[in-house]
Amino acid sequence: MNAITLRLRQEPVVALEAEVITPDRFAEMSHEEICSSIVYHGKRQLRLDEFFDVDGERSDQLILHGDLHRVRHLGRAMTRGSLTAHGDVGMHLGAHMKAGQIEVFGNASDWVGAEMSGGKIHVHGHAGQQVGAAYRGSLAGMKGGLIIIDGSAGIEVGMRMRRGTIVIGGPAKDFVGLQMKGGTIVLRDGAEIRAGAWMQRGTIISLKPLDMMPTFARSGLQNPTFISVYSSLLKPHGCELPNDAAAGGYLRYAGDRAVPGKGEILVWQEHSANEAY
Amino acid sequence: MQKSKFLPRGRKDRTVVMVDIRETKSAKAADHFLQVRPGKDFELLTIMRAMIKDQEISEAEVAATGVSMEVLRDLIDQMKKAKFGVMFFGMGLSMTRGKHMNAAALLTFAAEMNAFTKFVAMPMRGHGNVTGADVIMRWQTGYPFGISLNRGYPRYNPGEFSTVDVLVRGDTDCAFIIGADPGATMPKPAIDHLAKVPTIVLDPHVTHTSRLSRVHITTAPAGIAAPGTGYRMDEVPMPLKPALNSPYPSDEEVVRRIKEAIAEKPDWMTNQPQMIESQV
Amino acid sequence: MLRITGGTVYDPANGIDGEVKDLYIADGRFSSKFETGRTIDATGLVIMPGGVDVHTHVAGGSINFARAMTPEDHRRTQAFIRSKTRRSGLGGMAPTTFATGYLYAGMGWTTVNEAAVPVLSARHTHEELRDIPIVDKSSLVLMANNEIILDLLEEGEDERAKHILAWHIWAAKSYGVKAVNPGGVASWKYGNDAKHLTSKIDGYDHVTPGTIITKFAKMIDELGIPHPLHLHCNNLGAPGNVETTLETMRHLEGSRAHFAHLQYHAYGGDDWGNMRSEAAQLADYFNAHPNMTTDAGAVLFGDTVTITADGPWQHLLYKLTGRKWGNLDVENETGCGIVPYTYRPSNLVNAVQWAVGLELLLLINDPWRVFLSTDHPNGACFWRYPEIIQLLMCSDYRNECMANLPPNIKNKISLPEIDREYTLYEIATITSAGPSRALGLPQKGDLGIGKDADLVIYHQDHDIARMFGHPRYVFKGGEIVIEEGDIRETPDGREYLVQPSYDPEIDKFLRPLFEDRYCMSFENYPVEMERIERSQIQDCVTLGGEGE
Amino acid sequence: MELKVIENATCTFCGCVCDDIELHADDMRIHQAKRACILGKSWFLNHTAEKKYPEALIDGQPASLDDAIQVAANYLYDADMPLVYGMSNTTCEAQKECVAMADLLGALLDSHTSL
Repeated sequence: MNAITLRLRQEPVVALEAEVITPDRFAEMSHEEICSSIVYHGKRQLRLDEFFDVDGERSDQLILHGDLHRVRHLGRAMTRGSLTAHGDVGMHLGAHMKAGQIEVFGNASDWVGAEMSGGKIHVHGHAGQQVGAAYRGSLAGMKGGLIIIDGSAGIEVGMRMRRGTIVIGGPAKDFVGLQMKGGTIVLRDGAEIRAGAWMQRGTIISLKPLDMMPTFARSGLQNPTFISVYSSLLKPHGCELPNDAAAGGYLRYAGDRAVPGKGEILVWQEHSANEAY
Repeated sequence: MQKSKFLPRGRKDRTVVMVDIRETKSAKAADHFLQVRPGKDFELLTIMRAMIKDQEISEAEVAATGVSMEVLRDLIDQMKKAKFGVMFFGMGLSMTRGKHMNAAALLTFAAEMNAFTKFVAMPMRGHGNVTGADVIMRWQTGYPFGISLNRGYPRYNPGEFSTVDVLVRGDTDCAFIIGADPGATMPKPAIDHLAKVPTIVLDPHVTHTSRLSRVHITTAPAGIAAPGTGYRMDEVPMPLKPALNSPYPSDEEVVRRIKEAIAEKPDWMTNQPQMIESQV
Repeated sequence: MLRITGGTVYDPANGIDGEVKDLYIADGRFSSKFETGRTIDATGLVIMPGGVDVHTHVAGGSINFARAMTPEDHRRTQAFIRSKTRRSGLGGMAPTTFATGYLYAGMGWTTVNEAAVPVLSARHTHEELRDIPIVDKSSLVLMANNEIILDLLEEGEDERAKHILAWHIWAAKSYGVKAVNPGGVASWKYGNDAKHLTSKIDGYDHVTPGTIITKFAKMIDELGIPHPLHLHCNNLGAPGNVETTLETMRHLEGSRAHFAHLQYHAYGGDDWGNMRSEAAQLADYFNAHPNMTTDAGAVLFGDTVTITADGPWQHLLYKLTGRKWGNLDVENETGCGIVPYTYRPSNLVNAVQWAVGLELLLLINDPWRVFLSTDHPNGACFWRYPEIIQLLMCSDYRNECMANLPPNIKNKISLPEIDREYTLYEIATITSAGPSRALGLPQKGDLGIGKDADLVIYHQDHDIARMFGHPRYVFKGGEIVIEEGDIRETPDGREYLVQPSYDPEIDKFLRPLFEDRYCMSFENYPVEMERIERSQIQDCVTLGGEGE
Repeated sequence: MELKVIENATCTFCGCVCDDIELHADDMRIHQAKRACILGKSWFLNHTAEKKYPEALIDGQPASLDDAIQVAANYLYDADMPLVYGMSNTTCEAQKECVAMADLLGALLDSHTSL
């Protein structure tokens, strides 16, 4: 099965809502059906080929090219196949996704993988706010799957997430794991303030020191065995967690006591830096 | 101040605690003043949530908010003893770092205080009738603000459809501004975008925004020369009683006429179903 | 003019039970003559008067707060797309005003009664009611926790209290009086409740819930308000509360009363573990006392949002569910709590609640005194009424649903022993003719000459829920508003008000009390008549032997 | 000029919306706003019934109201993603028209609350 290629020809002036661009939909569509499928440029319904040159048909492998930063809802609720974007993408990438793979060679905007329940999203650049989060009012964010952001991320990473894993390569902003209920967030380059605020359960692992909320209780340095399990799971995705007791350990914080919650935040601490604590 | 059988001495029977980053005139009118360190509202409120659940917090952590443990314990005791507590909060809370989460911290704390006594919370809304806008949008669209109607039905996502974000990203190509002067208050990239696209302003004055707009229409000031309704911040609607007759038309009349002029043009949304079962 | 021919008509107000009969409509009313105009062939179709909802929450501060609290539901629900002549809207647990009109009319309901309006938010409620298209509307004002009136009752100033009550009904441009957890909501202002008719109310030495209830019923009867005291009893939702409810009923002998959402007041047992249905006991008493009407407040399994002026109950529900909780206080008058909730068949308490609603509808033998309601949105959303009709009409379907209940529900409910099935005639009674009569709206729920031409035409269908969910036609005021699922017209509905008489001098007495307590001007408090669009004042009534 | 007195007038400067203000006004301006706070006083006293501004401006030039309404309608209709914003210092009646217009337009709709 050859992949379908979409090249952005006409840049949208305002947001282009293109939830139709998913492997599930295009897998059953002829070339003409893909070209004539409806996208929303602001308030106007237009044909997809007013913006994209389309090559191929009936495939669940999609490849997109161009500056797609105004193109929203790519891969929405997808359950199969793959979507690869060469260029920046707009909001809601892979939101409600259930299975399949998304890879972005560029930056992504807000709500990457929001409320997703399965599958994998890998953004090689930076991501905006609310990665893997719950939409406003929803009780649960991400419920499964894996999100890897190589670059930085905005506020509220994993807000109200229940299961699944998020790895942020660069620095994250405020409120990582806000009201988190489960799952794991790995911060390879730390975060700004209020990480883990109001968390009930779940785990945040930070490889850099964190500015902790006052409502977390610290216990001693540990090297939990599940770290090595996690590390081997994440290794194929290019992420390893230090777990050499000779080199250091994880400071464990429990909270958030305001809830009161049973979440944990593990902050990697090399032995040489230990005196600081 | 209102007296009642429960508070027969009016103000004397009420206790006002002011929490602010600096001692303002309002602080002087209060019975107690708590000075919180700037940017520590969220932490302070979260600590208080933990304390009313008898969770241990270290004195040093509390002190980092600018309020001592002793003062905080005393405040919580007083709050628990109150018969009916109200937490008022303003933009100092909701528009500093943390924004809606600072407000959420206060609302959650107020809810949790009901385990001990009656407590409610209320935003101190500025800007005249912004509460009316909120209330009306809720009953007509289901959402209070940050709404998109581009698909023919209301959708809500602050951050995506909220004005500053929309303007900064350049996601609109025509702005209609009424009863507000974003040209004076918004960040520069937002103002630049307003100047770039056709902007239409309705205002009793020629405002900053009017000066960068394509169309300005002068309207009668609400409540002074235009009649109607305005909502108090506790969502009680009040009749407006204009004292002056304006030479200008009311906002209501002008918006209606623009709406009617648009309605005369052909509809671009055709072949739409009456209803859809699942939304985007 | 319009003629509807050949339909099978169910018109309980005129004793017509499934007769094939032609109907004529002129100027929005049923007429005896037809000269020229459109003819609609209804051969093989079922005709009933348009539905009347005696108890729902569709407009005002509390439902609007519920809308703000549930964006996650708005996102997943059905969306009405705007057309050039019709506004957009969202359905779901707390529908927008426009969608409320579309959804009610869409299943053949043409009149709704908003059951809980504080005077302070009456102006707001009327603005929302105006934005509910198609259906006619009325609203009830919340009074039984009003500080000024309770103070007068405390002092034994009953006559003055009655004038003040009448003043407030007119100030709110209301249609009648709702009493919610009398005394309990007042106590809730200080975090307490009043669970029994003899409970102490914070700030009062003599007045108890019992005195409030009896005196309010009497005042309303004396004022001749067409709809009797509309009562939400104390101790809602609690195991064992049937005692409170029966005691309340005994207090009301000799007065008219409408018991709202009786399902929530019919429980035995003494904790959540042994809670059981006492619907049979309640129905027995009710059947023997014709002074009362009730609406079921039935529960259906699924998601909803609960809203009630019963603040203490809502705080308990929030603690039980650990979900969102909203709480409003309305100065001097009342308050409101809001909690999203999911009724689950696997939950024993919910299963009992589900059964109790149906048991009451099936065990109360006079369909003119028990009406279909879910206390929208508390028990379920109003747009699910067709499901309840199916449960009432098909005992097989009921048994099928009961199979999903937890096994330990045995001996806690009596539903399995009931084999009654509603007829179409009885359905027309509990959904239209009965509630119209209870509301004192004789022009509604009646296909007789001169009455409002609000009617619904259904396909005959063995799938009852589908039949009632998808009418062939809905007429409002003689106009086709729904045709085979399509919204044809969205006319503005009327609003019904009452204007009870009171001593005009009562202003002078009330003003200083008001100015002491309230933070708004006395002059600005009453809703101006010109704000009510298409208002219609219903006359007060004289009750046999009890009127002044 | 004769002064008229408005009792229990409502001040919409801030969210408190006090409704016990006594206004003394002639045809042109409000001279007194009794019981109003310092913010309310300046709110009432700074507005006049004078015709200080042209009824409308198009591209900065004075224009007629009719033309301005038509030009505004054209811009909004032609836009792919119009925005309706503000609605603070105006009446509920105008707000309802704004929401209705946004509904018709398929616009973004937002108030000060989102700030």
